[in-house]
Amino acid sequence: MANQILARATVSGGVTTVQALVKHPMDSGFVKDKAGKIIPPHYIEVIEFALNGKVVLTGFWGPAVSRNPYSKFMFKGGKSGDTISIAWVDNLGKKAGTEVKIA
Amino acid sequence: MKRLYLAGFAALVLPGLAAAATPTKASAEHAIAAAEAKIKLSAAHDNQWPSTLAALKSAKAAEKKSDFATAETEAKRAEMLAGLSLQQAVSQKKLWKNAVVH
Amino acid sequence: MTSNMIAREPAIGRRTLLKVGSAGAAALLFAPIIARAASDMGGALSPDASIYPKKAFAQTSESAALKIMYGADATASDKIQLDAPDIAENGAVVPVTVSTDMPNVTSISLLALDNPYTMAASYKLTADAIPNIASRLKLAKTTKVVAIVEAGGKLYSTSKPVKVTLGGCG
Amino acid sequence: MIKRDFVIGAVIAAVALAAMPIAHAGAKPDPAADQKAFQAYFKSRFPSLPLADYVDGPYNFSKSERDQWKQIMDFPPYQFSLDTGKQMFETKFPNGKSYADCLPNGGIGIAQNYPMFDEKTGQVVTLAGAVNQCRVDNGLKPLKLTKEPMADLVAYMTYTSRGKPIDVKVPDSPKALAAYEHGKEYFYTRRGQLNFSCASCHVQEAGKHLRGDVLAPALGITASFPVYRSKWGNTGTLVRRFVGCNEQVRSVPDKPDSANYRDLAYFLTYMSDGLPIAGPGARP
Repeated sequence: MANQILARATVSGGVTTVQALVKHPMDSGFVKDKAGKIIPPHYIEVIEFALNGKVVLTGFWGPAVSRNPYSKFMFKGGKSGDTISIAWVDNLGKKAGTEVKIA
Repeated sequence: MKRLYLAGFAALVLPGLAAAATPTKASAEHAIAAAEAKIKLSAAHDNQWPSTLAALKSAKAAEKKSDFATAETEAKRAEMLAGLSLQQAVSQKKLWKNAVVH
Repeated sequence: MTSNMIAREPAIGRRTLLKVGSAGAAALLFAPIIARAASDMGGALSPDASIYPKKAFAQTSESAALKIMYGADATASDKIQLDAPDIAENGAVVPVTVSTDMPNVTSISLLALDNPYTMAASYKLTADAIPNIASRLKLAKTTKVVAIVEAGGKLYSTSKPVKVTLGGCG
Repeated sequence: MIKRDFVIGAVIAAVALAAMPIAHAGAKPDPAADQKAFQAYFKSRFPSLPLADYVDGPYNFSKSERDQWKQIMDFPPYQFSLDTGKQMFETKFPNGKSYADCLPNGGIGIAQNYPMFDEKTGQVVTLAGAVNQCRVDNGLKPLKLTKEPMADLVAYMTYTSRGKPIDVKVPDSPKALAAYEHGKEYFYTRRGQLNFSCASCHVQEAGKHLRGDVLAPALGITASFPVYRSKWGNTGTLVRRFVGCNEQVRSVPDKPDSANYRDLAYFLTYMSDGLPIAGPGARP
């Protein structure tokens, strides 16, 4: 599927800011559907952010992270044109990732 | 307000008491038919309450289980609720104009 | 209460977004905001699910979660900024930001004490990462949100109560 | 039991009010005068609030909610809808045609003109309705009017109209005026077991809290649709909100493509003529 992750990375004063919105239900396993059946847990467990292939931040998420999770973080270094990669794996073993250039 | 509240209460309870005679399959079916007719009317006035439909549904379910007493009570309640929503719709036909911003 | 208060502030939201101007701005606006995925997979990145601290995320108390995640308890610190709303507009999406000026931060965690499971999110920072992370959390009900910072091998914490009211109308 | 009785009491109270005088009975509809009065009403209610800001709805009335919203708008949750909607819009139909071929101005920057009155059919056409007509004309099935993917497509199309002043027109024809008046009647008519009209919440009580939320003023309320609601976890259309409002006042909702909802959208959007399109929006 296309557009699993929308991301934007900008650099200013030697600091890169990364923002990402990941399309994912993040079902907690505590919510029932309209028929009253529990929606089984389905959430991202690990998400990695890397600069030119080198991981700068690793996130561990539980079911309490909102649906279509948003993240914003900063790191030192990075320049315009560098590659930010973002990839996740969820509790069902599904993976997705994307790459964006620093603007 | 209190008086209106009591009036509402009476409107709700009295038909129920009246129905307490000896509910039969025929009387339950009759009550359901009467409710359905009223419901059709309030639907035509674009004003149905979910509680009306819920009462009709439980009336029909009770009738299926040969619980005619419940069927009749629920049908009467559905009819009354439909009647109230109909009354609401009819009165609003004129009243809405009073609320218009001008 | 503040029912009829008008919360006024200059240049916000929509207007800031629209500053580009109107003629042909839509197309212009659209493209740079979102850098679309160049590839569906994140290049060489392929996170390993086995590094996920599953047990820490299955605890129902702060100390149990911290014991498993860090093997220690945290001491309160005023050097951590925890930015979360006093009243959540919707418990399903509560913006939370943690930042600190402490040096050598290696980990930041977010806990919601009255959620079914306490641990909400946890981040491992490399030396280049700046300890300033924003996330959006689900809060099941009114709860204390706790931010944990691991710096120089020690654990620090700060907390903030967030009120979650019944959502629905609007 | 007690709740039910109370509600019935409320209805009876409303019925008792039937004795009140009736204003403006039987006059010819005057949409322009209505619109002027509508906007003037809100101006006098909230004198410090610029007209254009009404499109931000509840966020004008709570600083805390406004702050959270601003944070969320930093990277709005409807971005996926925009992305999907844009793809849908640009994807050709099996017959080689596309939405651009059957909509005015290629479908771009036209949201501010809807709902529109179609003299030929004598009906109000919403933007979603025009999209579905285009699909049907090209041999495709119409999309559900309430949710994604229709909401995505309309979100994208609305996005291309951002900032443009709403410009809904009510032609001086008997049919158009009748549709307008019907929408107006729907807006002010109390319905449901809770005996609320659209106006009860979004005119009289606008800006006040109902449970955890702030009631958005009716003025400008349509400008931010479609909206991503945190409660829904996805994007929905104006009609989806109508359905929700009806349910909340305990009234059986109409069908999404009903004349009731189309005419209501027509009246409501016309009231906001001149305000900028701000959709898609984000709401709690």
